[in-house]
Amino acid sequence: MPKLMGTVLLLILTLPLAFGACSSKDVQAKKRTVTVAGSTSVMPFTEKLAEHFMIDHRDFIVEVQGGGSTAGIQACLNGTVNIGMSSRQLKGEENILNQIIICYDGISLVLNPANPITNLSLKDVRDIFSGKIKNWKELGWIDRSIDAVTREEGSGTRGSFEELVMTDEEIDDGIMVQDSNGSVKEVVATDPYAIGYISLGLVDDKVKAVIIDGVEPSIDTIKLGQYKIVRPFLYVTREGLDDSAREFIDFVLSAAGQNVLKMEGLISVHD
Amino acid sequence: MIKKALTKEHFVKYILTAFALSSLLFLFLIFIFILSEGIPLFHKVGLKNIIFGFKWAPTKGSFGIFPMIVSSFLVTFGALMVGAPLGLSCAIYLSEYSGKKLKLFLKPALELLAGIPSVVYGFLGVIYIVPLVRNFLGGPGFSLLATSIILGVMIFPTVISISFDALMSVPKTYREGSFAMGATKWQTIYKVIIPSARSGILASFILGMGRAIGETMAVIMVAGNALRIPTSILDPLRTLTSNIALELAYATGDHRLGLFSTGVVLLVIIMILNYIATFAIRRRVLK
Amino acid sequence: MDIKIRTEELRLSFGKREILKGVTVDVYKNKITGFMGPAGSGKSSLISIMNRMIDFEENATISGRVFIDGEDILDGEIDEVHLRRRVGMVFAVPIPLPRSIFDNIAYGPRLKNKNSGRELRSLVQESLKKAFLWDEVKDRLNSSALKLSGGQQQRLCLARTLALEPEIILLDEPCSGLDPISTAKIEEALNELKKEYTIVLVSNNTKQIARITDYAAFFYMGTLIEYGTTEKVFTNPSERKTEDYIQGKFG
Amino acid sequence: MRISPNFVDKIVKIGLNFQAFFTVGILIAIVAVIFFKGSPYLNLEFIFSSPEDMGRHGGIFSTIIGTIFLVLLSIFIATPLGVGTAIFLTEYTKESWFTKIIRFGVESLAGIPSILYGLFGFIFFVVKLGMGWSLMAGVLTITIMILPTIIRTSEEAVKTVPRNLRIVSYSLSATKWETVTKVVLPSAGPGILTGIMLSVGRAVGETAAVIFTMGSSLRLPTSLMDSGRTMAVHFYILAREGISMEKAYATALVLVLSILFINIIAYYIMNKVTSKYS
Repeated sequence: MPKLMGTVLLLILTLPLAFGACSSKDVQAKKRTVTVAGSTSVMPFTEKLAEHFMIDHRDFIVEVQGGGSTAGIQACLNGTVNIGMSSRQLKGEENILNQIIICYDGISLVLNPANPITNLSLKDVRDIFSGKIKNWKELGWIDRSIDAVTREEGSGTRGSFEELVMTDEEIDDGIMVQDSNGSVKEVVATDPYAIGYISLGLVDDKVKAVIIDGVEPSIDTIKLGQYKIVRPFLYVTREGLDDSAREFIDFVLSAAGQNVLKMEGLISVHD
Repeated sequence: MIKKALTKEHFVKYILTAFALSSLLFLFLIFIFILSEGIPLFHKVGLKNIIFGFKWAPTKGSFGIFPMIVSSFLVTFGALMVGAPLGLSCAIYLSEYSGKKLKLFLKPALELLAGIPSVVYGFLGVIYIVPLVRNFLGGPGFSLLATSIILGVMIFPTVISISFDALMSVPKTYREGSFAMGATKWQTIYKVIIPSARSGILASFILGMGRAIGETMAVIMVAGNALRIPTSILDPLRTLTSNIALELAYATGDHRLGLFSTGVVLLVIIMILNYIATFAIRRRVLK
Repeated sequence: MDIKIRTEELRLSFGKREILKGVTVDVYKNKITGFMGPAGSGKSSLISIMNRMIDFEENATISGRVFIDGEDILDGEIDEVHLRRRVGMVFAVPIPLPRSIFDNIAYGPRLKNKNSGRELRSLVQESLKKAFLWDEVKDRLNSSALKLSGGQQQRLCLARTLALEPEIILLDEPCSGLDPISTAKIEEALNELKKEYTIVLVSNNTKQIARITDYAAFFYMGTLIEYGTTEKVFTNPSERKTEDYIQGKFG
Repeated sequence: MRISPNFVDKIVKIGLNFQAFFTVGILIAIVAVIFFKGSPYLNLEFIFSSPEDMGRHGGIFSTIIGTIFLVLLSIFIATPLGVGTAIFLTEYTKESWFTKIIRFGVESLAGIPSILYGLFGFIFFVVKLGMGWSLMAGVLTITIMILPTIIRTSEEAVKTVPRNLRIVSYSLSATKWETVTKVVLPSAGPGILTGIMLSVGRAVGETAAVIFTMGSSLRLPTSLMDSGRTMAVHFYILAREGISMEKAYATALVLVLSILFINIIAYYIMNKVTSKYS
């Protein structure tokens, strides 16, 4: 026991040295690292891209993290990461960054599959989220309050939703808030009376995409310019991007990379 | 004779003093950094507009967190309503009615339950409690009620274990004296045992409150996080803690400062609660 | 005769309570000196000053001087840890450390970095023999010291003190909790030990003082009432109080 | 009509019985649900393969490693600090304004909710010290968070060591430090260990303080500056984003089993040490 204590004490005193040694990046000099962080909407697709990229580029490590568009942009601005992911336009001083549109994504209103409603007007949606319509009865279904779900302040998806759908109206305070596409989807998937909005690429059979003003949200309708709730997915970079990161971005913009995004239900920049 | 040459002892004492001071240093750092990030906004927007403001739209310049302060107290109160009576009666049963074996089994079992991560409680809340509330009582299910139930269950182990200790520490002679005067078991418990264990039981409630008001992730999962003060127990709500956790990752500029202001308010509430708790516990020691 | 310990006008108080009111006494080398007196006479406090164990009592204030081999041990510059190696102590209640018999005895030597196997083992063996305990425990040196009987534990404590290789041994009512047989064994050991060590025995068992000490001192209410050879104190005390005490009229 | 006290007594007993079993039943149900829902998906492959596709497939290996790194390093720093503080408070000082201030500090730290630790760790370690989301930021934050638990349990344990043992040690010419290391700490060991185990449990289950300091990268952390994901964070993300309920239950089961395992180890060591010399 005394010896143990002594050892522990000694180690504690030498710990700062150990931290110093371990933290130097040259430990992983053999691997080329690309760090990417930002929008949780873009993150799953970047993960997919990274997986595919690393199959052919075995000496690469692509680290992908969420955090949200704003955090990603900030991380890129102060050099914490190589690439920031954003699902909204840059604003103000953020514009000094280079932006690369990697694809387009629709935002789809989603309902629980048990909900018989398939069609809503853009105004209906606006009224639901501004708190003017509170009951499904007003939309021709049963007498039951609407459990609307929005995203939290600062989310890129929310930003685009406010801009493209709400326009001048504000989202009502009584509406539930979730902090990622996944959790919005999860609420809608489990609550028959819920309505939310998520990235079109993430819509699957757990939820039902709503036809807006007669237009079904799909890649085709977006390409034809019929479905209007669309926003770009951006990668942002600083001046003096390092080669590893550039190689990754080149892959994303290549036919192979764009194909990966198409498979995931997004709209290629080449279309 | 050899004179003092205890340099090693001195060295040890300095090191240990430094270790002891590290706790103060950490507390100091926590206060400084949360306050220094949180206070500027109070100057800029005004204390009143933050603490008594109703509108939280940080990207549009509104930083009112009054609904969240109210909601934090509501869920804490709700958790106590669920956890305190059930936990206390469980403690009474275990200390006064159960056999030795159950008592022996109890402590480790409670420790295990106290150790289950809060996210697991939150998850089970989403899977079982939220649909139950939605289907039988209405509303979205993500609600004050569901949150209170989950937090109530989470504070069970704390309430049971500490009030159990308090009840067990009531001297045997009190019980015997009461029985000797012809009181029934319940009369003894009600009139003698509970009053003498009162401050310990109170401490268990306060510690439970502390856990409930500080809980974050489980609350985010079941509370629905709406920004309005709930008008019924079936309405969703957002607490101070969940406000921070929901938006921290995304926030920059004033938005981030707003979250630190939320943190400052939470810190102040917690410190007051702590003070009350130490006061209650100290009184128990004095008795 | 050499004086080993001398106290001069030694005063001690705990807060406002005076325990020793100016005690001047000499302890001779290679003799057993007995300190006797009723409870509260200050005799135990007196010996706990002699190896500075008094330092661990809260709010004790001491004045006066205590010399060991002519050097003042109350001097703030003195290394009290080194002092305690020279002045060993056995307490009223046997307090074995929660470890094996061997490790108990070896505790002190190991602190002096006496770690080498053979030297340490022979020191432990020798100490146990001197305390008349060796024969009883030689086959179970690695078993817990807490399993020994009370009398054995006290001799273990004596052996543990001897293993420090001290010059002086202070015993604070070492036999107060023991049966007559165990007491006899300890007394037997002390008789042998005085050849090598200076021994101070605190006891309120006057018969024990009479049996084994060479010098005897009687304390009452923090004052030294009488001091002389044991024979003189017991057969022809010069103070009335001493006589009363010896005859068991109070105490 | 007056109701007889004996009748009330019986009703109360039945009521308490019912409530107690209800309460204990809920707690057992929680463990049971996780066990039965999680065990079909829990196997060696789940433990030893890393998550793929955000955790939809594969196992949780990298998050187990992330958890172990985080917990071990935090304990490694917090234990000497915490035990040292406890030793300082009990052995090296008398009660004074100084110890009162330190105790106040410890109590205050203990009461701070984990989200505020997250907030602090985020602004201090991640942002101001520029560590980014990293294992190191997580470790330092968790260290501060578990420190009060270790201090308080160690102090309790050290206080139970009888004063006599210290006195004997001093009388045998031990210095204070020798007495602390050779007598006090071994005797207080089991109690200290229990506190450490409690802290391990808390660190394993922590989410709020970890997610904002260590981040949530699924890759295996290879240096202290790497981000990583712990099991609890992984579980939170799996469950919350509805990525995979099966994996979520299985991860929850692993979490609960680890807590159980930690508790069992604590009891085992405690019994072994206490029974050796008593």
